[in-house]
Amino acid sequence: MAAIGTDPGLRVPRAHRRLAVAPVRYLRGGVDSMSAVDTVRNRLDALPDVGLVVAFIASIWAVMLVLAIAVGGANWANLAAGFIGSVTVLIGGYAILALALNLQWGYTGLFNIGIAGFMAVGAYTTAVLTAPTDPAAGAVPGLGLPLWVGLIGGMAMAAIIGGLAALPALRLKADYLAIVTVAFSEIIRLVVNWNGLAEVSLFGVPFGTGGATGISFKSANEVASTLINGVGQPLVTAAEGVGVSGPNLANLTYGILLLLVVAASYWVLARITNSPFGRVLKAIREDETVTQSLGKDTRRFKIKTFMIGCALMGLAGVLFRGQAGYVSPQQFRPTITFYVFAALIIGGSGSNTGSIIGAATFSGLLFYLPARLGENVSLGGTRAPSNIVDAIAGLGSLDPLPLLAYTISNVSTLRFVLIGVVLIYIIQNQPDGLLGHRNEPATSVSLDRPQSGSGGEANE
Amino acid sequence: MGIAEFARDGRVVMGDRPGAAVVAAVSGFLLLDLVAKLAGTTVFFLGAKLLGGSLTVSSLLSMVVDGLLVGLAVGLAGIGLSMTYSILDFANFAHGDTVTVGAFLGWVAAYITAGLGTGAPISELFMLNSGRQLSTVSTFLPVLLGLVVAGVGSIGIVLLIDRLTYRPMRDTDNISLLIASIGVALALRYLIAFVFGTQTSGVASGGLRVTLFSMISVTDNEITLLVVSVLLMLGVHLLLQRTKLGKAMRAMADNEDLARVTGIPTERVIRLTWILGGGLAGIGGYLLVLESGTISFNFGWILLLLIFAAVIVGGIGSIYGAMAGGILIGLVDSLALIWLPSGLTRASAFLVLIVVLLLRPSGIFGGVSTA
Amino acid sequence: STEQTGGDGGDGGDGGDGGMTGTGTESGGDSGPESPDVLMVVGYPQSGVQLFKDFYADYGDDAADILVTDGLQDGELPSNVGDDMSNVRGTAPSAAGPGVDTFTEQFTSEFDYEEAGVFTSQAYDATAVQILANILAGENDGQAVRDHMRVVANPGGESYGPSELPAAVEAAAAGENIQYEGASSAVNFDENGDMASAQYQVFGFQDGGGVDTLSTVDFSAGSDIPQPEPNGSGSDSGRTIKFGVLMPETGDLGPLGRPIRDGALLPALQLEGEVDFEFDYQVGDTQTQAQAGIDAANSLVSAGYPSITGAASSETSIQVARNVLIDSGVVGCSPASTSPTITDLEDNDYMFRTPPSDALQGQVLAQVGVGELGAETASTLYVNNSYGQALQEAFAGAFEAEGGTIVNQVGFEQQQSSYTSEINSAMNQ
Amino acid sequence: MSEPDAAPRQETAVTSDAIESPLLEVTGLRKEFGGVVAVDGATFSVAEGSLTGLIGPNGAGKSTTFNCITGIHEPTGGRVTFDGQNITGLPPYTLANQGLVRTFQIARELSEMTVLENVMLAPGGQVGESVIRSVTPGLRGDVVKAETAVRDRAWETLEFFEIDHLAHENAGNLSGGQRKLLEMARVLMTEPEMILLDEPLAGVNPTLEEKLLERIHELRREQGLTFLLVEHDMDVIMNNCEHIIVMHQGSVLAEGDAETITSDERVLEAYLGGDV
Amino acid sequence: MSQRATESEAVTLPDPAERLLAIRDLDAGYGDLQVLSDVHMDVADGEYVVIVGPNGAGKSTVMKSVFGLTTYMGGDVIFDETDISQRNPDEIIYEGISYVPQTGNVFGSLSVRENLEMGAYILDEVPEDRIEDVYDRFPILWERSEQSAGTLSGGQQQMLAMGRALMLDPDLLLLDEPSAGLAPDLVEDMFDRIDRINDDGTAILMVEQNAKEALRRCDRGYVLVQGQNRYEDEGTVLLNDEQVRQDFLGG
Ligand SMILES: Nc1ncnc2c1ncn2[C@@H]1O[C@H](COP(=O)(O)OP(=O)(O)OP(=O)(O)O)[C@@H](O)[C@H]1O
Ligand SMILES: Nc1ncnc2c1ncn2[C@@H]1O[C@H](COP(=O)(O)OP(=O)(O)OP(=O)(O)O)[C@@H](O)[C@H]1O
Ligand SMILES: CC(C)C[C@H](N)C(=O)O
Ligand SMILES: [Mg+2]
Ligand SMILES: [Mg+2]
Repeated sequence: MAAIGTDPGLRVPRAHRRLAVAPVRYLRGGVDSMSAVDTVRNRLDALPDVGLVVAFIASIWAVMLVLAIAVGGANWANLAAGFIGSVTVLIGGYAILALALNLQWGYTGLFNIGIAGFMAVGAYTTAVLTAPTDPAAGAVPGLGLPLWVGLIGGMAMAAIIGGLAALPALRLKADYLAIVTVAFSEIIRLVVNWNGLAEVSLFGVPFGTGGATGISFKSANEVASTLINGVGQPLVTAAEGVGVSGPNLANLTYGILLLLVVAASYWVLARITNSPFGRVLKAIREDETVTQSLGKDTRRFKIKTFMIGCALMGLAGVLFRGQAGYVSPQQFRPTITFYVFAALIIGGSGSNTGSIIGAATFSGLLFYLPARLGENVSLGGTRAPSNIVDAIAGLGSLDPLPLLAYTISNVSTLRFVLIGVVLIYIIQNQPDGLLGHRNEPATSVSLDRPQSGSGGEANE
Repeated sequence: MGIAEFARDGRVVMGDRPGAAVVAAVSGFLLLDLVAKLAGTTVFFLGAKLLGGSLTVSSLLSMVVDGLLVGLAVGLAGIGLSMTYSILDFANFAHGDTVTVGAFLGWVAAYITAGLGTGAPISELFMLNSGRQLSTVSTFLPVLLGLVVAGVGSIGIVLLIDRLTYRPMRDTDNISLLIASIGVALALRYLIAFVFGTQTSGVASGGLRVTLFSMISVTDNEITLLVVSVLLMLGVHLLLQRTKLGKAMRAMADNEDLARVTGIPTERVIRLTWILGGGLAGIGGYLLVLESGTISFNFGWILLLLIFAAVIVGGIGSIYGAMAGGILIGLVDSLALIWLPSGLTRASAFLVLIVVLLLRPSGIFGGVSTA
Repeated sequence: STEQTGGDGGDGGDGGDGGMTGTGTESGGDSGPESPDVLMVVGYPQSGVQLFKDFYADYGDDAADILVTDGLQDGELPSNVGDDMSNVRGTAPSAAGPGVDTFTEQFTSEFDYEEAGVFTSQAYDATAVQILANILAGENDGQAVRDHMRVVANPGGESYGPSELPAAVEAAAAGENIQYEGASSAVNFDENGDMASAQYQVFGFQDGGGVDTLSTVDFSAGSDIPQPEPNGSGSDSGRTIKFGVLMPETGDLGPLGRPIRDGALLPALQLEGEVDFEFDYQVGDTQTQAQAGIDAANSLVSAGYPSITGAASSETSIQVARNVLIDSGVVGCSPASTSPTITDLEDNDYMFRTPPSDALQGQVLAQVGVGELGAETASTLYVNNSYGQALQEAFAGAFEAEGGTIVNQVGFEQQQSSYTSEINSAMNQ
Repeated sequence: MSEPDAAPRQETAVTSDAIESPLLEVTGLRKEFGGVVAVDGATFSVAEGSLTGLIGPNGAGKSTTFNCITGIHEPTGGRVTFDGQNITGLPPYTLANQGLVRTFQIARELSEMTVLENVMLAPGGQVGESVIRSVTPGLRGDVVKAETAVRDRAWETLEFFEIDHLAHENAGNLSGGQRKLLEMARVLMTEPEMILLDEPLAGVNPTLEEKLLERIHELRREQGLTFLLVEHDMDVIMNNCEHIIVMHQGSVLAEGDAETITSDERVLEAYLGGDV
Repeated sequence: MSQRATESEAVTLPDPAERLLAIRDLDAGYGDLQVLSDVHMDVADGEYVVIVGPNGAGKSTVMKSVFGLTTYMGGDVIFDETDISQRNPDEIIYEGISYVPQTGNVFGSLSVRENLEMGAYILDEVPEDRIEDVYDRFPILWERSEQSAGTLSGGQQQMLAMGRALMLDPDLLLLDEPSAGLAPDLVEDMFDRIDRINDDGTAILMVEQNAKEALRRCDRGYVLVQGQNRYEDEGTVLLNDEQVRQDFLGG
């Protein structure tokens, strides 16, 4: 018998990969066609990550600018500043949250759907620490500490509560952990909502959560205002010259400050995940028993990760939900958690860059834009019917306007349908998110086969 | 069980499962407190009130009835969640909104039939705000029709959703499916809001009140809830026992590829699962509205966490478990008021969920499959 | 009698005792619990449907008389609840301005309503005053509008009512000091931006929907009515007058919020085409939630509206004022927020309102309870926010001052799926 | 399993003191699952530097014994010592860090990670496993340095197991046999003192099997590693293991070298089916 | 590359009329990864065919492809004159093929008995006599009949999987490494049993790493390398071929 080749090894030559011609039947794979998303993606892939993120956010700004010019008339500059400011704050807030979730879920597989609760812990802690000791009539007093103490306190408390929640819950499998965390977050919300804690006094110091009424405190926003009204005064004057109001400018400044926080979080998280630590996290996501058998104290890793993530969530709780210097229990309903999930999935879980892109897409294009469109598009004189039956009745007389008007006036409802559909589409067709599967190995060095002798270059 | 054994078990519990011991101690204390309250005595310890107070038997009973009824409907809806959870292996976050969809379909049908001929404009009937209140006794046929439409309609909707959403991703992992279901939940909930608006409509009121044992008073609508949910539960149980379906479902839940190789028509099993689960969810929602009297676009979503609690407490995959879990959660939710301020009763139901998950992750009925 | 359930409240303070178990008076001989003679309910319509359904399901029609307040003055309530609610009496600020009839007529013809609902006339007035102040000030600037609110509303100058609104606009445009006399009242703002006088109605629910006014009660506060001098220039014709409306179109207050919103838009609809000004207005939905209100208000402010009619719920108004309006120098004029807290808001004078404070409504309620219903004991069941807490406190204080006893004070959250437990607590069962 | 002991257990064969320097000692190990007694008083020891075989019929309790030793299961009773220390019931990661690791009978690769990542995960106590070190600018240099070394060693290991061409492939895409190789490669990267191998050769093709065995002997020779091997292929066991432990119904039926075992009546009857 | 494989085809192929299973130019893989290219294979009625080859060669993939569990990319799978290459797995079983996968071959949460019942899912009634048969063959399964299959030992699971596949008395039995993890006496036993099943007329297509033993017993064998046919011949011929021995059978 003649041998065919001498190497009995297992190498499948490169050329044999990806031979898939004419895929006829799919038992596993998804649809193979090159979608529009793919094409855009390929172009985006060429950019380095930071450029990608900046370009993406800039293009969202551009969309807002166009919208403002289209609907704003003479007032367009102020409107644009307003739109861009609000959208930037949203992007910043969701990006921090998505990054935090990405660490917990994308990397470690900890399916935390109690984000709202941990945000509440951070926000409330900061609020109680910084609220004035002599509040306005009807408001709750706090401890009157400076903001930075409040922020650190908020993050620390969120981390601690996160750790406490994690201790027992981390034994559970993913979807149970999910349910425990969401239940936990509801308990937190119900407790801060409870009147019994609205105002208490400990060692004679009065403070409280304000119950359902919420609590006002010195917000981080004021930093932006101070900045803009102090150093930024010339800017304000210039802006007012083109019709941009002071508050809008302050808001925009705040948004940009938030983006700086995002950048810092990104930097820290990238370092955490691109390291052996990150590798252990990925391994835990895959198979915890194996990871343990390889000598990793997985509980410690999980708790650490959970705490870091929760601290970030707490920070977002204050900076984002507490932006106006006011927090109340309603802000921490579980729905916000699901929005963060939507953001992360759209961007691609497991990727820090994807987290930010997803947050921007979700909050800018899916959440904010439709609402503004609905507010600013009107159909001449057609008043929207008050219910859908009347709207559809118009179709009977071949008048689509009532239905259209009804649709436009309800666009802020419909955008959630859109978000739902996008979520489904993404998870079906782009399960790795808009950016597609990104090879982001968890390591601090290049993984190429070392050329004899020379070590890998550092990825510093 | 002899005393000695009991004592031994007690020691084992204390030693092996300190968590369980704490739970036992707390429950014991609460029970003692309840007895004291019923007796109307108060026990002071070191000057502070230790336990007791007062509580009448009749108000206790009314709380029990209340919890029981909500628990039954939650349990009924929970059966569906439990089935999809174990067979399709994912936590379906759209289940609560399926409950809402079913309820709306059913109530629109009931409302329109009941309102035909009364001269109420169709738009008011459709929007459920003609102000008419239905009850089993006064409008039996419309209510019955609504029940059927709720079941059938929600089956149709879940089958459609399965076709569009879950079927293209049969082979993906359970977390992806869970996330898809979050998308479905959002879309469903806000489509309902788009069509029906976000207001709360009052649609049902008891038409007849019966007083049992001269202490408990229930309405005809509540009795309907009780009877229908118990019947459906039994029906589903028999269906799964008498056919191969139950085992096929479990086999599928276990290893889908192998199930197919064995000749189990997995698509059909999945469809049946959706049919049962969706139908029960819709009917559960319809009955809940019948009992509470009001309907709004997000009531199922708000209920979802309670349904999850019921299913998990009962043990995923177990039908009796879902039912029992529902009742337990319903009772906790309502009886917690004896010890807690009303703002925290819901929190106590979630606390029970967490405690059960931590102490007995497979649920109270876990492992004992009744299907 | 004792309170054995751990309901919130019991100390008549801010409604929370913080304990894990119930407080209440420890009575030795347990004679069994008794229901209060009257149950006072402060809440909003959507929750109200569920709450009353649960009430009637467990207690039927004759367990107790019920007192409600402005927040539950929704004519649809009985049909939604499925009970004629004949055991319910309510109080609410009424429309008693000189222009009330004109307003009612215009309102019902412009929109598809049977009658002018609660606070719709106050909403009309709130917007009308803002428009006039804006025109007199001559610019779409919050501070300028603020400074002219009292000029156009308070005595001094020629007086105009709703029917003469176009004429009032002309006068203001010419820079004249005018006095607007509204649909809800004479609209005179005191130091705090509150109304100087008020009228309340006592109402009951009608059989076929709608409410019946049974009687009215008048108050006139002794406070000063400042009369600042105008310093604005008036406006040239053709200017665009901007104002925002912030209303709960959805959520718990939805059923009341939508008519109030329409009342707030009416002045602009009435003036468009009649006068030489353009009107640019936008409605933001608060969803009856403070946070959503803040978001919507921010959106209005960033779009450059100098003044806002809103919000409705006191809770939302307070938070919007504190967190948005004051910082950005935008005027708020609420047509419906009645909480006493608003009086004392440190608001740089940016917050006004056209209805009276609940400090008064509490007294009216107590009078109805003791006087008309002959109640000796009462429990309160209140929505857990600035409005509910304050009003129930005002009531409780007044009721006890009239010699009555408060049995239980129980707070509840908006839009729950069941209120059985709260009702049980309040009814002391 | 509630099988009554048919014949009284014979303790004579159990002569753990026969082994001179035991690295691992298992005494009276017992594990019950509900009613089933999977391991029933197993007692044996493994000499340092040896390649010891653990054989026995299906269901004899071999895998369960492994699980109990390595902390995956908590034993119901008995005692395990490693290197003179009591390690009974310690969690797997502690054991791994003490140098005792295992492979799984059914390979458990980390499927969404690349083969290389799988292997690089394994070394214990990596500098970069600390958050502080990975993040803090001054300290990250150490992390990079350590990682470079780990990477180089990982490539060498992959090359040896002939799966280096798959280094950047997701481990989930490997064939059954390749996964077993990866599993071996991974535990070697932990630089253990002792490896418990649960049927590492089942499903590995014979040519590669020989290479693997060679490597095992090499590791023993050069690094003094100790192996405990579960394997059903009697040729492998008899030709490679100097000491063999036979389990049956949860306890040790016999032990000794190949000759002793093959001439033991009970072993023949219980396991080898008189075939060898 | 030598043409040996095709040459031998002419020599050893069963008469076309007797071909029960014919795999022609099969391309298949997972998602867009192609594993098999132009694979061909035949099993005649009642024949006993073995596939050997290195790890990752694609042996299991061939099996899965017959059962429709991979991504089809071209070629034919013809069974009993019907093309089943595009069929669903739950239909294929009706054609008379049973399959014991290499891994994940029992329902872990079902009891042993329920696993066997599932094996006969497509029958109207549970064939008690066959269950008895299986229990006779593997008495340990009888002992453990109420235990859930996931808690069986590796070897016990292998027996159960085999038992489950036999519930239907198939025309063709696909076995993926049936002896892996079995104790030596059971390995022998398993091979004997497979012989007996084959003797009863069931055709067998089997993947084995215990290649020597398998090739000794089978009618014909295929050597698969890198997703392609490398050698094929009568089992004993392959067994005695120096090159095959050295490359694939470990000398
Ligand atoms: N979790 C469990 N629950 C119940 N019984 C179990 C469990 N795990 C193992 N067993 C039983 O314990 C016994 C020993 O199993 P174990 O897996 O240790 O066998 P083994 O010697 O490794 O066999 P094999 O060579 O077949 O892998 C078996 O009878 C098995 O059924
Ligand atoms: N589910 C899968 N997804 C992607 N690739 C796979 C999958 N299963 C197997 N492969 C790849 O297909 C090739 C063939 O695998 P297959 O399981 O058929 O090999 P095998 O010959 O059975 O090997 P072994 O003897 O090791 O079981 C391997 O390179 C493997 O990496
Ligand atoms: C619309 C009104 C019912 C609002 C209520 N008066 C409040 O202050 O909250
Ligand atoms: Mg084993
Ligand atoms: Mg294989």
